[in-house]
Amino acid sequence: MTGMQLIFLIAAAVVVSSAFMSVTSRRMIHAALWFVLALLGVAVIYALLEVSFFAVVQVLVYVGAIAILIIFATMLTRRALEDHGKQFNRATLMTLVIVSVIFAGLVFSLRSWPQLQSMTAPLSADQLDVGVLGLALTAPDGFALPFEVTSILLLAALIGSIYVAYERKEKKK
Amino acid sequence: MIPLYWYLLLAALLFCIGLFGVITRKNAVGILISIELMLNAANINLLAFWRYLYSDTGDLRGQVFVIIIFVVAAAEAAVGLAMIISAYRQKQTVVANEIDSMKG
Amino acid sequence: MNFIYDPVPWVINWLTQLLLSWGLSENFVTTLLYLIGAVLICLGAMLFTTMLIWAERKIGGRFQDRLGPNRVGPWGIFQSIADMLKIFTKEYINPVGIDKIPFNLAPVLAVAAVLAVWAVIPFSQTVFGSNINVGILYIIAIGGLGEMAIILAGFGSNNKYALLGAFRAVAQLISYEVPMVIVLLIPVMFSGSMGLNEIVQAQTIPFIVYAPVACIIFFICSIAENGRAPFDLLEADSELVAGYNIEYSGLKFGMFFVADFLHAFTSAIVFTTIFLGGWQGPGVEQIPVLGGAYMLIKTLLVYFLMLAIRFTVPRFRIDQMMALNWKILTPLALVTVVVTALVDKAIPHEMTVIRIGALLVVNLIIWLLADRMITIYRKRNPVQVVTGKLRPLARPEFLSVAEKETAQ
Amino acid sequence: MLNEWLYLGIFLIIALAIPAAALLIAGMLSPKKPNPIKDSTYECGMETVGVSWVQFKVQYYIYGLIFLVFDVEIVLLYPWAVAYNKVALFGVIELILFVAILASGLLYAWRKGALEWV
Repeated sequence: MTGMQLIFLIAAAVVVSSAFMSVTSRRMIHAALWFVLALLGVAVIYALLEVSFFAVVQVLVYVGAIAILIIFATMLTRRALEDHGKQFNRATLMTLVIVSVIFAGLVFSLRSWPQLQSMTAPLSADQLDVGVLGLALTAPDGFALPFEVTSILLLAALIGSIYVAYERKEKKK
Repeated sequence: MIPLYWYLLLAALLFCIGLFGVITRKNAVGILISIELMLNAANINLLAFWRYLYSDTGDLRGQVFVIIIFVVAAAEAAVGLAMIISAYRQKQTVVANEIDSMKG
Repeated sequence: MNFIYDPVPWVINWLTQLLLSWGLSENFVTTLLYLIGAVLICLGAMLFTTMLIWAERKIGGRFQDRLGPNRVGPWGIFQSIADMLKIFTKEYINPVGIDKIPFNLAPVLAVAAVLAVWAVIPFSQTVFGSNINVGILYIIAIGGLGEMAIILAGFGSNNKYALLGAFRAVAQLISYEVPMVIVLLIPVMFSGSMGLNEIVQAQTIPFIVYAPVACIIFFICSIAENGRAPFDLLEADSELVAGYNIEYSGLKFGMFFVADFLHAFTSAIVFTTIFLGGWQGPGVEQIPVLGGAYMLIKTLLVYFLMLAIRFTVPRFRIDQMMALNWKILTPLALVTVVVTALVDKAIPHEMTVIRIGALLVVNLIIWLLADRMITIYRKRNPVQVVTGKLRPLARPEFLSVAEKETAQ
Repeated sequence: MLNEWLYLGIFLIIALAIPAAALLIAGMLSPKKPNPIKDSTYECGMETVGVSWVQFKVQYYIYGLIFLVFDVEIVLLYPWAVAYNKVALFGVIELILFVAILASGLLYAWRKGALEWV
């Protein structure tokens, strides 16, 4: 076993266990904190894949923004369902069975796939360059359109969620 | 070096955990967290495939896809949480089953 | 390689040879050297903080017409060491209802999030830590971990004020991250890389010359990220008791204290690296160790400026602070990035003088326009001044003329 | 690149370990004499009232929301900024379009009054 494999295994164990904790813990804020740990583990996985840009963006966007937003929302809605009452549906056992079947199916279908064992060499300096991605994102025959569309998507999300969440002052008076 | 299927197994496991959460959680915020976990599993898969099978070809679709998933995850979190907060303010509940004002 | 001109790589080289001659494998030696380097930098930064605390208190004292620490040792130089010894023996109070793990993790994470920035800083041409190609984003991302530490502290303490303080702090930090991230696009554009090494190497002329407005915005944002005056609302004593660290005692509180002081210095280093050219200066090509000295001098200057601002400017109100960020800095940053990108694209890079001149003029225009717009806005919506009865002053001769007129 | 990440990982672990070790040492040196008054939640000397989980105003969420959207969008611009010296004028025009869309979101939030603290 090489050092890299060891790091992968540790990171994977952290990701899986904290993801499990985050879907099962009773208090929502704990779930959110476990979620953060899982995200950090995923960032380590990205770093092992040598996609540094995504590793950092994972921390920046998920931990720095999405997780904080989730914690804010938890704080705003925390009177309901906190520490009392059942946190889960009745179908827990049933779901466990279904999910295990899906996992087994995934593993089974993967087993027959020829490229399963494929290995890869370390990336060259050219492939590590984030600028290549930038060029591809702005080239008209590349991904310029999806790139602009993402900004429209975010604009829609911003306007929509401000419209939904913002307290209308007139209504209150 | 790490073989490709390690990443795939991890992603599959993460996806299944997320799926479990989505189905069993009552709290809408919890459901959202679970969905984010599933999106992360998809991201791991996309990047692993790109890295192992496409990084030599100069094909960047894998990375671009991941970027778009990041954006979608952010948008989803923003809108989803805003709706949860709004529903909470009107109904004092975050239980997904009880938020049913769209029902006829 | 000469020891006097470039000591650190010389030592590293010597150590590597020594360890390899012991028959250790190459990977192991690399890891071991990384470990030694990391321990040295972290310990050095932590110990340096004690000096920083002393310096800051002393300088702050002078700014405010006091003496500052002056009892322990000459000029009170051992004051913070005495403080450190004292705080080491103070009791940890664990209030009722705390959430153990978050409560204890928060101070550790707060320090770690600041220390981690030092991993990517190039100290001189040959002495640098990790040269990852996403250095700038890494620094911002690590800031996100600091926010997480604050949330953990606020939520773990089981205290209303701590939680309120934590949320205010996080709201402030995330808000000021936005113009910061926008403005950092400009150094990346000029140097064509996100790695801090490449950014410093590209600054034969420091970026402050190319992009003064961006530089000012970044400076303001880094002060706000430190939570220093005038942005010290997170510990506004009169409103929030003491902010998110209210329930902490002993060294756990000390850790937040250390993180605060170290953060100020760290942001001075980051500012120096990104906008002032880091180790660049005359003669660094021949004598690389000079680079470290230049870096230190520039950083101390920036740090002194931050202190000067801290000890002279009064605190913002929270709505003013948010308005400054969202209504002034963010639009200004967006405009600056767009205009800089356009102008820089239009002028070929060989014509250095014209390029600098054009960028300077453009920046000046942006600045004046912004100033003009704010002035017009203020004229239309004058600030409502709340006046009360004038209280007697100890030394009335210091009243300004205008105040005297209103007093009469 | 992996070596750089290795150094970063080691550095992060050390950066976590040093403050943790300091806290542990101080924990051994310090006295431990808890009593109920000392351990009660601090509330300016008053008796603690209610749970610590006060309700927050929605404004925190709104700021978080605007921050999230801006953060994601700007981070996407970083690959573009790295490639800035290689992109044609078209790329800059694309940037302007991108920023304009972003700015219109900010303008909406501004007009809506979502940027006001009170």
